[in-house]
Amino acid sequence: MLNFLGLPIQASTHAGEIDQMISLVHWLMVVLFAGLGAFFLFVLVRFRKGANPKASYAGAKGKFAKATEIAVGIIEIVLLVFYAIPAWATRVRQFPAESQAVVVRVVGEQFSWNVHYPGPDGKFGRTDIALVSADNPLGLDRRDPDAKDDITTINQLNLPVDRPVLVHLSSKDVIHSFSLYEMRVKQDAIPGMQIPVWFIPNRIGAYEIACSQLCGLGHFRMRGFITVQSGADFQKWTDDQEKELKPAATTTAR
Amino acid sequence: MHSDPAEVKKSVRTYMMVGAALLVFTAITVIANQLHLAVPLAITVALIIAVTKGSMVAAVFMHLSAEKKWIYGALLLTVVFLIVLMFVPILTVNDGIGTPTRASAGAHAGH
Amino acid sequence: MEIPYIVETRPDTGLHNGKLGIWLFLASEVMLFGALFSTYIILRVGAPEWPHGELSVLLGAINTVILISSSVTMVMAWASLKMNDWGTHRLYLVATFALAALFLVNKYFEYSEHLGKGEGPWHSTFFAIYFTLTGLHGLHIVGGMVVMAYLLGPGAKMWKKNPDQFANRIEATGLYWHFVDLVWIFLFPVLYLL
Amino acid sequence: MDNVTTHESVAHSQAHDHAHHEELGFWRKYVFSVDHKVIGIQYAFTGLFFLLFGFTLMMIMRWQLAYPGRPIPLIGAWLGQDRAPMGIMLPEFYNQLGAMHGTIMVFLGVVPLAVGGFGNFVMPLQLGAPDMAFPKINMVSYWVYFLGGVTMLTSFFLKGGAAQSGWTSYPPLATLPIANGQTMWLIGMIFLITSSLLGSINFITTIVQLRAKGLSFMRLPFFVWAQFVTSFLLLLAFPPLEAAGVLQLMDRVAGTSFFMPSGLVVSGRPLTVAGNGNPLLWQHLFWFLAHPEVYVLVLPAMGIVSEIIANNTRKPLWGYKAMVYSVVFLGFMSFIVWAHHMFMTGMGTAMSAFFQTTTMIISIPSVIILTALLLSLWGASIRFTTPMLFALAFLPMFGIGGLTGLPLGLAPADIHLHDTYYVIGHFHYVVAPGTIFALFAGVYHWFPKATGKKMNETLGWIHFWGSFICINLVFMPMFIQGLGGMNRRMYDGGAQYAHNAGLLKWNLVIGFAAWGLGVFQIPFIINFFSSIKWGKAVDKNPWEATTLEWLAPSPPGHGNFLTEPIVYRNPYEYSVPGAAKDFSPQFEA
Ligand code: HEA
Ligand code: HEA
Ligand code: CUA
Ligand SMILES: [Cu+2]
Repeated sequence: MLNFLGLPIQASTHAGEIDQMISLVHWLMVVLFAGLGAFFLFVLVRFRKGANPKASYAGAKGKFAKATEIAVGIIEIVLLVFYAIPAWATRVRQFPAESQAVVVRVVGEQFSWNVHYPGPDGKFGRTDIALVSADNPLGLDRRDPDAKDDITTINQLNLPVDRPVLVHLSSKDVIHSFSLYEMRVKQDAIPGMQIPVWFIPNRIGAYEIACSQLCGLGHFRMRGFITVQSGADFQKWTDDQEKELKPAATTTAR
Repeated sequence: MHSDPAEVKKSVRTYMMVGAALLVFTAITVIANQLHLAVPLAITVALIIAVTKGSMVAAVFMHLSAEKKWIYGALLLTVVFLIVLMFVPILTVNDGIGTPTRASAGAHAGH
Repeated sequence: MEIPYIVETRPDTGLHNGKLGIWLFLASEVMLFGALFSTYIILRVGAPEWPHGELSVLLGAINTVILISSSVTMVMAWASLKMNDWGTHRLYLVATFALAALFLVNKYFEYSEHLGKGEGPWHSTFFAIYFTLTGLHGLHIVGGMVVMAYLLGPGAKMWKKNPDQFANRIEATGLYWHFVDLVWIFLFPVLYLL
Repeated sequence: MDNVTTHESVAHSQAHDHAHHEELGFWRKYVFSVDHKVIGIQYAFTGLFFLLFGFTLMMIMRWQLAYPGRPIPLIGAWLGQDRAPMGIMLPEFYNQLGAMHGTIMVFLGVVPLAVGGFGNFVMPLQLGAPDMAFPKINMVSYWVYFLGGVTMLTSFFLKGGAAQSGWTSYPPLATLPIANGQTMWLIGMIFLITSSLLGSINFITTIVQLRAKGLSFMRLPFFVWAQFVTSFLLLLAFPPLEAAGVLQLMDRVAGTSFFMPSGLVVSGRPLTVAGNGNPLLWQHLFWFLAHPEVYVLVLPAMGIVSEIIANNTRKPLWGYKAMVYSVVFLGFMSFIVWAHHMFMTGMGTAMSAFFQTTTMIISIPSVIILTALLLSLWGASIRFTTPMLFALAFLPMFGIGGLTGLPLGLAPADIHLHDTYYVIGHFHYVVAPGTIFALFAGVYHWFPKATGKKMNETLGWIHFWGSFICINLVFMPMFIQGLGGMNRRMYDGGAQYAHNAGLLKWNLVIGFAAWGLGVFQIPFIINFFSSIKWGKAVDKNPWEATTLEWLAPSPPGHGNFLTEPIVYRNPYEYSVPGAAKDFSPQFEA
């Protein structure tokens, strides 16, 4: 019943809520369209010139139109007040506490997603645009103590299942849009701003990050990957990254 | 209303007086500015004076004090949308959940 | 059939076509400058700091006085026409034109001083908005001068043939000119003082 | 007043007009004409040309989407190295085509045809006016529009090609130094906006001032009401975009950074601009226009459809007054919904609640207008003429387009749907099988008035059914693709993404349907041109209609009416009980 629309699988806790809204509106639309459509076809046949040579000046009577309009109005109010506005509020107000969540920075650029984990200390290292280079796309200052354990990847986001994720989203150049279709997450990455997004992935698997905002000639291939893994696997991944980092961190410090 | 020469003659005095008043108000704005008021107060004072001056120009020079209802209607509509245009974008920007990424602090204490 | 209500007013609206036309035009101008003021608000609220005292209040105040005076001469040009005083009308219209030119001369000195110091529109958002707003306003002044030049020159012939229509044209020009003055009345405090 | 015009007097007057026009000479008569009818026809021709051109761009794009990376047949070889080397389209060129398709269709195709063409030609006639209030300004509007069109077209041939940041031209993408086309786009837009502003001043003044004797506001044909509201939208919503265009132009040529924040790093290098700008500022100014603009597209279409439905049902419109109030309310509301295009830019609860609510509210007047038109069919005696077929198809097609706007208007649902093909499907249903069909209906309906000839019904019938089937096959699958999560503006149709795998087959269906749609325009083009010469000659009121344009001769001469028209009744007095004929024109006592 819910998936008559062919929506992608649901891989986050709030996906069901969004899908429910989408299907509720579509039911409203289908019923309205079918009802009025049936009326329309009936009228076309019944009142064609051949069947009704003389038109009636007075035309339709009754409260049909008013009833339809009021019904549509009421349903829209219900959808707004009980579904849309509260659902939006949980998206943009009730962010998980940083201590309980996996916090990560994602920075879009033409045409890739730079991912930045704070590492075990939970603190993001300083970044500076003067340090941006081909192998340091984020401009991370590895001399900063907070930066020593920071993990950075390109186009690869690893997340543990069933834990809230808080993404701080921004962009280096133009507007991109961070969209995770299976998670029902989409948020523009706007240069000059850092915008938080959150969700709880609840399905282990591999997914994609799509860029939904036209960002130049490579927009169509600005694709990233998400791996949602068990808590243990995620820990292992983090540890591996840290191990790789240790020697690197000392050499890159200038 | 204004088409009759005698009427027009009478309004000439008004025009001169309004012209003088506008110059006086200009002087007041400049003087107020020299006082270096706190920024929010300065903005309020300057805008009040500007609105007063503007209304005088519109009402007297542009004869808006006695216009036809179609013109009032069109201008009323314009003013409504002008207010929307001036304030809704900034309200939306301020309601945003993002924070500016900028090295220097104190973004909103700017004025 | 001729187009009606070019000169005389339509009884139920009380307007002639040009009057409504010019006011609608001004309505669109209000939205044009409104968008720029809205831009100003957003940029200013979002700016880390906003410069003060970059512009010369004296020059700005002088230009305000010039424009206000030109508004008075403009309305007098119309009023003298209505009182059938052609000579005075011409005088006032020439005065308005001259004041407009003076405004631009003043503006020229202001611009060249800033540009000389490297404070072009690229310098900061403040100068960007300053040049854009005053530049657009300046273009409006130039536009008004072109119309006045026409009414002083070839357009003046109409006074003989159709004095009422000519008076309507002067009135429309006046409305436009007062509007340009009105915009400046807001620009002056917003850019020079605050 | 004598309202009965005999045949002789018509003939006489036309002969007289001819003599009069001959004096004007070719240039003044056909090129720099100040006659609203000539200007209307100029607009209509130019608009139709641009529609065809914009459609052609899209047919080329659909090839790339159906067969990513395969050389474009027929024309691929001509496109040149920097567009399609060896006939294979480059991503830059795809983006140019997309941006220009949107711009051309909206600003150079539909609006000029709907407002400039039909508005200019029909509206003064329906008012019983001799011309527009400001004929010279009317001429200037057309030529400024023409210049805008030329500017847009030449941008394809300049180095770097046309604008490629979407018709929305979001900065910083649009203000980055590359892509000269964007500068041309901005200049072109400034021309187009100026033209629309001049036009709207003219329209409003004409409607307020030049109504015939007895033609009160509540007796205006609905088409005039639609144009009236449309003109206000243009008048008050376009200037902010003009301002925004100037600002973006400053960003591109004067080095300002209105729309560019500090700290941009482009291609690994810090961008040297002053910074401190705000990219969202552009979006606000753009959508402040662009949302009202979508009603500029659809209101004239609704107007046309209402005229044709009243005429071909042979009965008055149901709920005329409610329709008028709705259209006025719609126009008003359209100024305060714009940020529903910006839900994903990080909007908080308060403002998103505001814009969601206004968006839901604005759907109600549309529902009222549509149900009124539907109910008008009850008790009718429907003539299925070609214009009527297109007008009837408008109803369900607009219905689909409008209804699919609702999920987009609910911010949480928009999370999934924003910038997917669902949005493309939504608005194409309103603009293509909706508005474009209404415009076709208008062409068939008023063609006899403009030329004195009727268009061929058989060709019209083929055109209708072919287009109707194809266009649904083009746009219906887009909803499936969008719900499945396929993004718009994808050079390869989204082939990279695993989650699109099952949706790609639709790109083939859409492609073939789009080319089929192209083929079914051929009967229209043939019909259009051949009917000018060989169409069946008709008298001044071939559809037995009631509004004032049918009082004037076909085609109307200079000054339009032979005698001053006087209005005696409401616009759609068909099948009045007790009347001798089944139509009682406004102009007959
Ligand atoms: C003519 C053009 C037009 C019209 C009329 C509309 C009408 C509406 N639009 Fe649409 N819209 C666009 C053109 C239009 N739109 C365009 C061009 C874009 C995308 C721009 C871009 O990003 O490039 C867009 C995008 C767009 C968005 C942004 C989506 C996104 O980017 O994520 C939203 C969101 O709220 C929206 C909502 C609406 C709503 C609620 C209406 C409502 O007004 C609709 C109300 C109508 C109804 C509710 C139908 C009622 C009819 C019936 C019930 C009759 C049924 C009849 C029969 C069965 C016979 N539109
Ligand atoms: C009024 C607006 C309008 C109209 C009518 C159309 C019409 C069509 N559009 Fe367009 N479209 C847009 C506005 C419009 N579009 C916009 C704004 C965008 C977004 C751009 C962006 O991303 O920035 C877009 C994007 C867009 C896309 C998405 C591209 C992408 O995201 O990558 C697609 C894809 O298929 C598409 C297809 C079509 C098709 C097949 C038609 C067909 O329906 C066309 C049918 C046309 C006709 C039937 C005209 C026929 C004309 C004649 C026959 C004239 C005859 C001439 C004489 C007699 C002289 N459009
Ligand atoms: Cu990044 Cu599209
Ligand atoms: Cu919209």
